[in-house]
Amino acid sequence: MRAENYQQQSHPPSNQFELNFGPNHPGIEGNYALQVEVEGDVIVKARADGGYLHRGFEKLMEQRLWIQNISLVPRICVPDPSPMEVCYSMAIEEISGIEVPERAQWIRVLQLELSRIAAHLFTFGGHAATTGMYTPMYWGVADRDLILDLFEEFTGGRIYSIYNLPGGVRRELPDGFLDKVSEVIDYIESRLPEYDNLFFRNAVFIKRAKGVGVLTQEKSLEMGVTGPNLRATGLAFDLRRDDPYLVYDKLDFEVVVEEAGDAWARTLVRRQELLQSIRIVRQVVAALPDIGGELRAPIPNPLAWRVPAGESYARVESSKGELAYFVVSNGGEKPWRVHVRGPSAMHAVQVLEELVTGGRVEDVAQTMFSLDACPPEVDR
Amino acid sequence: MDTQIFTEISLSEILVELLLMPVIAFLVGLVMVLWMRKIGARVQRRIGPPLFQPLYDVVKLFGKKTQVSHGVVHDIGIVMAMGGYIAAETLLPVPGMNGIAVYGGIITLTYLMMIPSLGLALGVGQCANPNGSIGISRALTAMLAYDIPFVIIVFGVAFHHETTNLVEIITQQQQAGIASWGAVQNPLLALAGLATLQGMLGKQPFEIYIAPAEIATGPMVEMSGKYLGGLFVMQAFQLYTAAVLYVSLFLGGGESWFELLAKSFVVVSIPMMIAFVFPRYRTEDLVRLFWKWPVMIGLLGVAFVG
Amino acid sequence: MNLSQFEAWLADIDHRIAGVEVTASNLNKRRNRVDLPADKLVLFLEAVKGEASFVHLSAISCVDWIDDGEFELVYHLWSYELNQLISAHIRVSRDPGEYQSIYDLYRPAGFFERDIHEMYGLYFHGAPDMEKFILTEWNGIPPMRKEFDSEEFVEQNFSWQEYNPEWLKELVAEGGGVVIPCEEQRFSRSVATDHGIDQQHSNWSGCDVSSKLCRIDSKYRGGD
Amino acid sequence: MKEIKVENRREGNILSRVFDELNEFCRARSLFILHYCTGCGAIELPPVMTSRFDMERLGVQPMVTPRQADILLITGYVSIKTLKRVMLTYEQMGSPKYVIGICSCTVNGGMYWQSYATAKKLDEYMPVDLYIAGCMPRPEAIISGLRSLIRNIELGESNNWKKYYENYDYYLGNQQKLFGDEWQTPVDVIGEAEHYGLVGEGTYGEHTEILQRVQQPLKPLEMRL
Repeated sequence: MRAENYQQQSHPPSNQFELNFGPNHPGIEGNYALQVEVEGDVIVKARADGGYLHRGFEKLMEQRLWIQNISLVPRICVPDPSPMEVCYSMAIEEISGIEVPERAQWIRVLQLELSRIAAHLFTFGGHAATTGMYTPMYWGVADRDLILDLFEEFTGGRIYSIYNLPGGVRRELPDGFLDKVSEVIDYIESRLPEYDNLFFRNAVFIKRAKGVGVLTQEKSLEMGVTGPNLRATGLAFDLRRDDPYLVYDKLDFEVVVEEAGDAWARTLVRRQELLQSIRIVRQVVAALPDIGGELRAPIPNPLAWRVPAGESYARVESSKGELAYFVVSNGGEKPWRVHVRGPSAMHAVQVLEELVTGGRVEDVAQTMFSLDACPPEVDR
Repeated sequence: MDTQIFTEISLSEILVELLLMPVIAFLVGLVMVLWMRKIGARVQRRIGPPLFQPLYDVVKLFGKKTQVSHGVVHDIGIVMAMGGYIAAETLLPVPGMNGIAVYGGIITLTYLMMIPSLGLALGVGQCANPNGSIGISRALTAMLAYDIPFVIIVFGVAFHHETTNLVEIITQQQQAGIASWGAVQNPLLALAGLATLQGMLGKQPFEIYIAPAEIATGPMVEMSGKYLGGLFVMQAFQLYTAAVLYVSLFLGGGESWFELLAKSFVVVSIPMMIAFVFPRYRTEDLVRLFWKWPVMIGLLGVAFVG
Repeated sequence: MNLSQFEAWLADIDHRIAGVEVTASNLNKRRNRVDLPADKLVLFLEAVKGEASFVHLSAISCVDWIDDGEFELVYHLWSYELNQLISAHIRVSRDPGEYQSIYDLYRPAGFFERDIHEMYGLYFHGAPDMEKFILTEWNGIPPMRKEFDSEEFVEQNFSWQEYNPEWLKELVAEGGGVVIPCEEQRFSRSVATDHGIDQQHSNWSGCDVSSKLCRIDSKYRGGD
Repeated sequence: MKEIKVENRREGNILSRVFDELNEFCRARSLFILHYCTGCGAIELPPVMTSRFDMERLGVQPMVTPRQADILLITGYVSIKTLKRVMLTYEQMGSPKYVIGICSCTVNGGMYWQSYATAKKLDEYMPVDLYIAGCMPRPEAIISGLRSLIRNIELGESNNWKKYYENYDYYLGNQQKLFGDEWQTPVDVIGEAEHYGLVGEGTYGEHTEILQRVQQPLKPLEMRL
């Protein structure tokens, strides 16, 4: 054989093989894939593979009217859809200079926080299920359903509420709704000790979660991690407090911080944020009856509305992290460009790849769920 | 007494028993599967499956049209997994039927109970699915982990009763009521036995080799149709075998079927109640745990065996 | 650096880096807009990261200004110390469609640049990974470019479910039902031209809308 | 209850007919759902599965790999990238298998009808047994959908999986249109159809010819030590 025809064949060692986590895999959140190379039990290389949930949202939004897109945006993050429509509305309001009436702002806060509680309850269940404990998932999803019932009552949709308009909210709260909210909130709070006993004080779970997927504060700043994952590394940063939108600056709540930065710390942050959200909802429920006024600022005929030319960057703290909409208008009937900065775009791709590498096969799913990655945000 | 047992049984009776014992074991095992799923449902605050669900599952799986086989060894593996337990049933004395228990004894039974795991390893190895390979290597590691305390316990019990004959062990326990039960005589061994039972059934926190979220149910990943049905049958046998063996070793077996079944269901409830409120350990934690506590307790128990 | 120092720093930046222009600044709303020539971006980012503590790259957005033949790249930067946002706008020519990566300054850029590359076809030199991520099964032109008509693609490649039950046929025969041919559906259909935004505007001005709505209405009423 | 059609039952002696009845009875009551969240409708599946609606009451439970599953739930839109994987999964499932299209997007593209990235009519690529429309359908709707599937199976009316074998050429043609002519899956559908006696008029055709031309035989996995 001539030298130039010789092709070197590399044989990886026999204990090294490829493993596909996803897209059809119970250890993956949603429809997402992670191709890992495993050496024994240790992962030497990981590569995220997205796009399974790609619908071309940004293209679709350029083809539809400003108002039509309100029903489109919640679909970008399914477990926590409310921040999407609020954020999109905020971006339009900023461009067109609409002042949102105060009552609408309080109602939006109520919606956002209920959605956050629902999303966190969902995440616990998923995280517990990746370590083999299914009971928290069964409990969490069932309790989350009570909040979905609330959503159904006041917005009409269980998951996708489509309740916001640029300029305010669509409808007044139903009669006696606030009492129901407090009832559900009280119930969920009374359930928390049971979750603690089952899940957060479970010795086996603590043993599994501690030290898994450690993000240092330095690294998370470098890689653009936001939200609960950033707070779990010891940096007290919350858009609700530090870049306040709506009426969050009038509300009393704490920014929860944990130091360790591992899966356990991230879960603990979410657990405590649940309490903070309950606290905020209580304040809103107490304050809402005294706040009167309009539900929405007057906007032009939405079917022929030309939002003035301009751009804005609206940010909201969703349950996953910093959610941002960059909206550009050229004065037309349809948005010229809407860029969705999903929080998971950061921690579900680069961060996940990095955290998983060097870890163990059994911790892949746990790492992903503890980061609370939401693939549709990545794919859009 | 020994000679009496040997002489009284005719060949035809033995043949009937050999046929009947696995069938009964299978049916009781199915009820145990249902029991397990019902307990899980109650813990998770829901209703759970209907009464005949395990039977529906098995019949449906065997009735699937396409049966994807990955080769002869794959077939043999499943047969071994089921056959190991079927053979084990004939060595487990139940009220009115001793099968061939008097000839086999507890040592043979211990060996037979390892065969299913080995059979599974053979069958899964043929599938060439990395998830399955990881799963089966974990399963074998787990087997290694719980078999050491298991052997110690078996040794301790045999030492206590001075025989390896299960029929003899049961008869000795039944002679003086509860006071002569293994659980009263050797509480430490019984305790270690409970931990081993959990591992043997592969329930959380020792569920590492199934682990749906990690390796997509490990050994079962490539099983379809009758292969999965075989594994469902195996699970029913497994629950029955483990529970009845525990009852025979520590709770005096059963003088009547009612007694035996009542005891077995109580025994099998314990690991199930634990299973639904715990996550799973990692492999190395599992091995460490099994070689530490059950082994230590078991050895202590052996030391106190009088 | 505190807020007043930042204000001074921002006022001074156009003297230090030629071409940088602070076009809008609202410290109370925490939004600042900066326009700069494309070749000064890295210089500006280094300054803004090193001197003014803007360590968080929130996003890189790409806007396709097809009529100008340019891509606008917007770098959104956030400072955890000042709680201020800077949006740095640059324009890159659409034609060769290439620019340089800022991955070595901001690691999140890796994701955004990869995304922009597959959605717009704008290549970033020096980026660690320009492979496809989302559109691995896509062979056409980058879909987010304005000249790509998504609807035309859909019409060519997919077919629609027929739904024409008997009761609907009867209704239509009587003159009822809402029958709007696809090309007349106003709110979703964009007129297919090269990039026919203008035509779209002229076609669908306000008065046109009402007349069309009326027509649909009359069709409704026809059924009674 | 509807009368059970006789021609649906396999002919033969009484014993085999009784056996078939039993088989169908059990099959209707034990359905394993493939745990694959293809789209956003999947968010309503956890409530269906868990404590509040508890689909285990119907004998339906999630399974993690296609080999073990009977039902393929397409929960919402399928992007083209997902559709490829869905096809692979569908072909790996053991028959009889059932496909349920949840959400409006599986019927006609739903609100993503303009999107370049999602497939519009699921029925073109695989035979669908049941649609549950809605965006997204409530858990109650999913449960009632499952119930009607159960009824159909019991009556022997849900035999759409046979269509895939009998009209393989049609389905393959649509797949090739979307994925290109090089498209092939590791499952030898024609071989299976021949083996199980399900060859129909539409099994062979121009598209299967293309497939046979471009198909590269699967190699056995390399064993390394």
